[in-house]
Amino acid sequence: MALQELTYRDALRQALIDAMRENPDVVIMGEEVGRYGGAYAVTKDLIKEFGGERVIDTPISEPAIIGAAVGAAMAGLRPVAELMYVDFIGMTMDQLGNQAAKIRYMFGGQIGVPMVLRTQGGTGRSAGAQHSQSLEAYVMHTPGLRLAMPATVADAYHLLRQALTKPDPVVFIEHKALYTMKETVDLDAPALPWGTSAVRREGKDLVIVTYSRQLHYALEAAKKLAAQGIEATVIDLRTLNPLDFDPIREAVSRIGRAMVVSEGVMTAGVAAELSARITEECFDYLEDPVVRVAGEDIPISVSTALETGSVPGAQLIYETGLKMLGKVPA
Amino acid sequence: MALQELTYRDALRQALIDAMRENPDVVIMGEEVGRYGGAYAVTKDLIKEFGGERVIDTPISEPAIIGAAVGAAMAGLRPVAELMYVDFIGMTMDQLGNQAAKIRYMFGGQIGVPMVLRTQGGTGRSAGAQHSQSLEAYVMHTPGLRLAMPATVADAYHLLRQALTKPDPVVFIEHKALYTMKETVDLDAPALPWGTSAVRREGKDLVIVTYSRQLHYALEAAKKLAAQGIEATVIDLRTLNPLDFDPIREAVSRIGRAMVVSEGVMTAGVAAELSARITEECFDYLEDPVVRVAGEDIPISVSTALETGSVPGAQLIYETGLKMLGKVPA
Amino acid sequence: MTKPVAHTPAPRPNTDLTSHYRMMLRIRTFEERVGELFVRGQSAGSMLHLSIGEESAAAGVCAAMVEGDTFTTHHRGHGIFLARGADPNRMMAEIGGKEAGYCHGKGGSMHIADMGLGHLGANAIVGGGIPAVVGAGLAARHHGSGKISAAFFGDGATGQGILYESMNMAALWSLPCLFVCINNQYGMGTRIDQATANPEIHERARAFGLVGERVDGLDVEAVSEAADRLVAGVRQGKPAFLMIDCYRFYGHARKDKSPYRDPAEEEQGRQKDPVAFARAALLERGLATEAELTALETEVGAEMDATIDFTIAQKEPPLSTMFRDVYAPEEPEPEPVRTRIDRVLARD
Amino acid sequence: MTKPVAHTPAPRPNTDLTSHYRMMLRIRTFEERVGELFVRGQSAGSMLHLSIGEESAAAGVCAAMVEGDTFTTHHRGHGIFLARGADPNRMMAEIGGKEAGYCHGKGGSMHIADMGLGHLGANAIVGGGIPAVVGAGLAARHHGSGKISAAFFGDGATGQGILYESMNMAALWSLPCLFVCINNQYGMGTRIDQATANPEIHERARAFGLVGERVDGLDVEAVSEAADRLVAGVRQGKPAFLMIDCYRFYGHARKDKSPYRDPAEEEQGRQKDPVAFARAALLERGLATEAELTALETEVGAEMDATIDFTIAQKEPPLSTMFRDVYAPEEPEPEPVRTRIDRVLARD
Ligand SMILES: Cc1ncc(C[n+]2csc(CCOP(=O)(O)OP(=O)(O)O)c2C)c(N)n1
Ligand SMILES: Cc1ncc(C[n+]2csc(CCOP(=O)(O)OP(=O)(O)O)c2C)c(N)n1
Ligand SMILES: [Mg+2]
Ligand SMILES: [Mg+2]
Repeated sequence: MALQELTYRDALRQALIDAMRENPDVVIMGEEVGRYGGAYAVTKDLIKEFGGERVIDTPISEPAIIGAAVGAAMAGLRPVAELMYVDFIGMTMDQLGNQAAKIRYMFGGQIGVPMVLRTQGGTGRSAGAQHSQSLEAYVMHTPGLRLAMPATVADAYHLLRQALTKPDPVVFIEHKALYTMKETVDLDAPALPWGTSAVRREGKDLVIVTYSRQLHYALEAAKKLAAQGIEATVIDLRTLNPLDFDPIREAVSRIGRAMVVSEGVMTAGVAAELSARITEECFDYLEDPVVRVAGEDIPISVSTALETGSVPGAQLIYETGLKMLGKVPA
Repeated sequence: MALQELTYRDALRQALIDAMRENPDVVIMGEEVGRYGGAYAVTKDLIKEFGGERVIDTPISEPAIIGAAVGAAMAGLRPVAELMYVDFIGMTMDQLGNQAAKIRYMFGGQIGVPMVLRTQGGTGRSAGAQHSQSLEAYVMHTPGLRLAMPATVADAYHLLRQALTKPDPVVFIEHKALYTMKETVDLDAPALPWGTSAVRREGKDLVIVTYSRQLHYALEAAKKLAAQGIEATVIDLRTLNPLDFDPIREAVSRIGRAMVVSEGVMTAGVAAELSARITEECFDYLEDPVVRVAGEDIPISVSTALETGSVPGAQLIYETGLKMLGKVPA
Repeated sequence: MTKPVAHTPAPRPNTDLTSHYRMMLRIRTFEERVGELFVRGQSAGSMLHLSIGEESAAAGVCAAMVEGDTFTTHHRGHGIFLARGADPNRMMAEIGGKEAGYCHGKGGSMHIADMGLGHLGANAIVGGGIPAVVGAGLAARHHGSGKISAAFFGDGATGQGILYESMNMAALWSLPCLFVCINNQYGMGTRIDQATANPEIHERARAFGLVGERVDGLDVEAVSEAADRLVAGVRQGKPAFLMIDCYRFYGHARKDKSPYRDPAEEEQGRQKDPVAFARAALLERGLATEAELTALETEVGAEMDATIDFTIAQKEPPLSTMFRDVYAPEEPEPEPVRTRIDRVLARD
Repeated sequence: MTKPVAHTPAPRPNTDLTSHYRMMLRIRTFEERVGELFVRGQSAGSMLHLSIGEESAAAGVCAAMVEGDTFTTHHRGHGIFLARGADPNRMMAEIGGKEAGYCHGKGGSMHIADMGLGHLGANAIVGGGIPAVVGAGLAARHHGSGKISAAFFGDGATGQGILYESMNMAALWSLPCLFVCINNQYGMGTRIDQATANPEIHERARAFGLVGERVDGLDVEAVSEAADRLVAGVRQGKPAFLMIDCYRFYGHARKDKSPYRDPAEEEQGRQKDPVAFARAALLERGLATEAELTALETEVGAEMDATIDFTIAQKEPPLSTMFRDVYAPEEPEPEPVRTRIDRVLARD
């Protein structure tokens, strides 16, 4: 109903609050989620309203945090496990990939693992090689795990709310550079359904498929491209599993040119999947090969110059768009 | 010099023996590598020749095994850490992806981590969802890690020998269904260089790009296709990082049709990378989109029927080849 | 629903040894039949881990648990599941990879589970099932159910850091969690003293703030008494760790002949037979006659024979079930590779 | 090369307190300058973790180590590295993300390392650097070098299972490994008693078969004495764990104002100041005059002031270095995305 200015962070926080008020089985567990209020302040003061039994500060034990969330979900809670940085997923991939993802299947459908793993990734804080990664490809490559990556304030709210109703484990990856982004939203307005992508801009010359922070770079690039007479359609995936492919197929088949943009490293990453898929489904309509704009195949440096240089940004997307349409960047 | 019949297992074992005799700093560490001789008997009796200080039985502590190997490599040893099943890589991805892979870079080139992580993966033993996976995509998506996946007996030997001379961490993934495979080889004959793929069959109609066990299915399928008048070129990647792309570009550009085959699950897997890359580099020569033949996007069952059905085999490759050339499978 | 548990460990009535013996005999006989299923080529694979020699751990601890309590097991968990009330037919069918099994042939021996009996799952990852009981303990506390959650695992799992992370959490939050280490002396071919400098694992639990005890698995009554005592505390939020010493009678899995073990040690290890020990005690104390015990053996033999016939008669799951249960039933199934290929190639 | 270490902990000569004080003062001053670098917007990011309040751990333990010994640290490792001989200019430049830094601006505060000084690396993963010392210990044993390897980490890292896996291995194999837990009472905002039911962490080490001790970090001489004693054992293959109690004077990282801490507690915690304690002892024992100490402070202040000027004068690493050192120098660098895009689009 009411339009309001909200940050991405506060939208996430509101989603947690609303879900917890609605469902007493929702509990949050993770490092510093309670008294500290979350490393990125998403759970700030939640412990005051919901208490320490529902906003559970854990020891620094990522594997067991995820494993405990799995057991809690099986035993009737609706846990939101927080992994402070997606970079730490490496020590949890057994509990996540071998347990959470496979339990329903291995046990012949007897039970699911309705948990949400909230985490954040990406560059932007000069945080170095172990705190700046975009590791969503590991998750996307693991059947059984849903994967949501909100780019907008409204999605931060709605995707998290929806994730908390899903019967299967959802990995929910925020972007550290978006927490302070503000948008004017009406959270009571009808939400896009779970598992659908969104066309964020319509244009006839080029399709850009992306998600998370790169959406904003893509939109910025699209604006600059428009100034050069190139109109781009920009699709925001919102969830990577389920992957809503129909709008992509439709747009690329009509337009004939596609760029996929991901902050994760290029090789064997999300951009590869999108590129392969688009080629498979739209081959006869493609004027050019699908172009991947993705993170360099290197670790991230703490040096800000190198950090920024390691991942796509508006300029690279813009230049690539120009080149795809046969124009030479100035 | 001498031709001999050798199994894949014995070739691996011989590679370890020869490397250990040559370099006293080579040590093996892992679960059951010593007294037991390895879960798949690759290290059988090595402890007798080299002793327990060089063939080190560890507790069941995968994260620390990999972490200790990292430290050992930095401190002057040449460790071969064994991970009994690649399925357990999930608990080691922090030590592997955040430490081993990034140390050279983060430390500004001061030191590398010359370790080999030997493991095995794949289906074929009715071992269920947590002992049958093909998780090489996680490794391929992690810059800094080399990745070798031998399909032949000669490669089992040579790639492992070469891996043990490389300055950077090498993940070496064997296939559990190949251990008993025999071939006649001359290990003294010149080896293919590290980082090169091999054209295992030449044909003018279709290029099949694959690696590890699926090579054998691809060759079997190619034989059946030949009986139908379709001649396939079959390329064995041998190493996925480095990825030797030139022969693929050359063959696909000439032939115009490519199928990529991987046992790993399809979505965001190795097949996606290969498909995207081929499309990028050979777009104008492609008659058809690159076709991905890969593992289903599901966990592996213990039921043998379901297990076999979950991954590609000669029949699926054959049928796909027929369809690509416009023929209908019988 | 919460059956109250006596807090003072009263001497167990004589009948208990009888029921423990019966359960242990059923476990042993079941495991022998698993071996037979393998020999007859009817098992799904050879990754079958028999709990022969460890029956007292299953029978003794599980008797202290009540309906609604939950548990996870390791890969050697047949006996534990039986002792919590499993149907041996559905178990054997699962071990055979058949549709009639507990998990419709998808899980097999190492992934058997039954939510109805509180079995949150066996695990093929050493240590993989341990943290789940922390979560189940949190749920029990949250819902005030009075239920406990028990993790069963082997001595080998004490090498896994996640055990300590889990015990630390359970102690910190005073959760109703029981950690049961079935010390059969070996993790595959590695003897416990080859895996740690101090095999007194219960001391570690104490250092983390849990109750930690060690008991000889030869005597099921001793196991049972310890479990009763610890479970009573666990139910009140005093998490505990129990290490039960026994001996793995046979190889690690079906194909392993344990060449790494000294035959003399094996000989001696097999003397530590909780089933034989209980049987002798029953006779000695006059709780059963030789004839009664023989009759029981015949009865149990017949029950377990039937599991093989049942399993052989069952079907493999049809291929159509392959895409089922990756996600919840209301969600679309993953698209088969074959369908995708056909769509790509049939594009016009 | 192996400097022999006295096995009987002789009372340390008076000069030791002087040199410890000097080192602690250098550490504190350096850390203050790190804070200044941040305030001046010259640091690479805000992930700067100051070791103020913990200087005795660095000075005391590192003094027991000799050339050739190796070590890893956690994210709060500036002091430890200084105490092992680091050049503060190159450290500060690294913290500023500059090319002249120890890691050419790629690593920063949390990934500083120097092979020449045996620093196998700081780590931004809590617990991430611990197992490496097991490997370095294996290497030391293998080469008969007589060297030890020490892992420095915080109390928070005791939540990580890999610590126990690593200690178990070190004890099992009698490796020359030292595990140093700098207990500054907090892991970010979580006090140690909010992270474990039993904060006597050294008891855990004992349960794994290591020598385990706990010492008050207020008194650098006590730390130094304990470290000397433990290191002597470590060098002979008796791995040890040392927990050093201190207090984190300021926030977790540069931006954290510790609102979760009781000001009274902070007030009291900052009384536990190893630098002030040592200074007072020097005066009291007549080992230094006020004038001498003031002169020292001026000298150290100037030394550390220079690190800021040095850092500000340095360049960021050029973009061309971005692809360097992913792999060894003799290997080709990864192909830049831009080059690939151009090749794809410039196809004819
Ligand atoms: C994480 C992991 N590492 C290794 C293995 C291989 N493995 C299976 S069982 C086993 C030994 C386990 O020993 P223990 O925990 O004592 O159980 P037991 O087999 O004796 O019952 C090993 C190493 C595994 N399944 N999972
Ligand atoms: C694996 C991992 N989990 C969480 C974090 C986030 N984090 C950074 S420092 C820290 C607290 C560490 O506390 P402690 O080990 O006591 O070190 P201190 O900061 O007190 O020196 C946390 C939770 C991390 N960097 N790595
Ligand atoms: Mg065992
Ligand atoms: Mg701390």
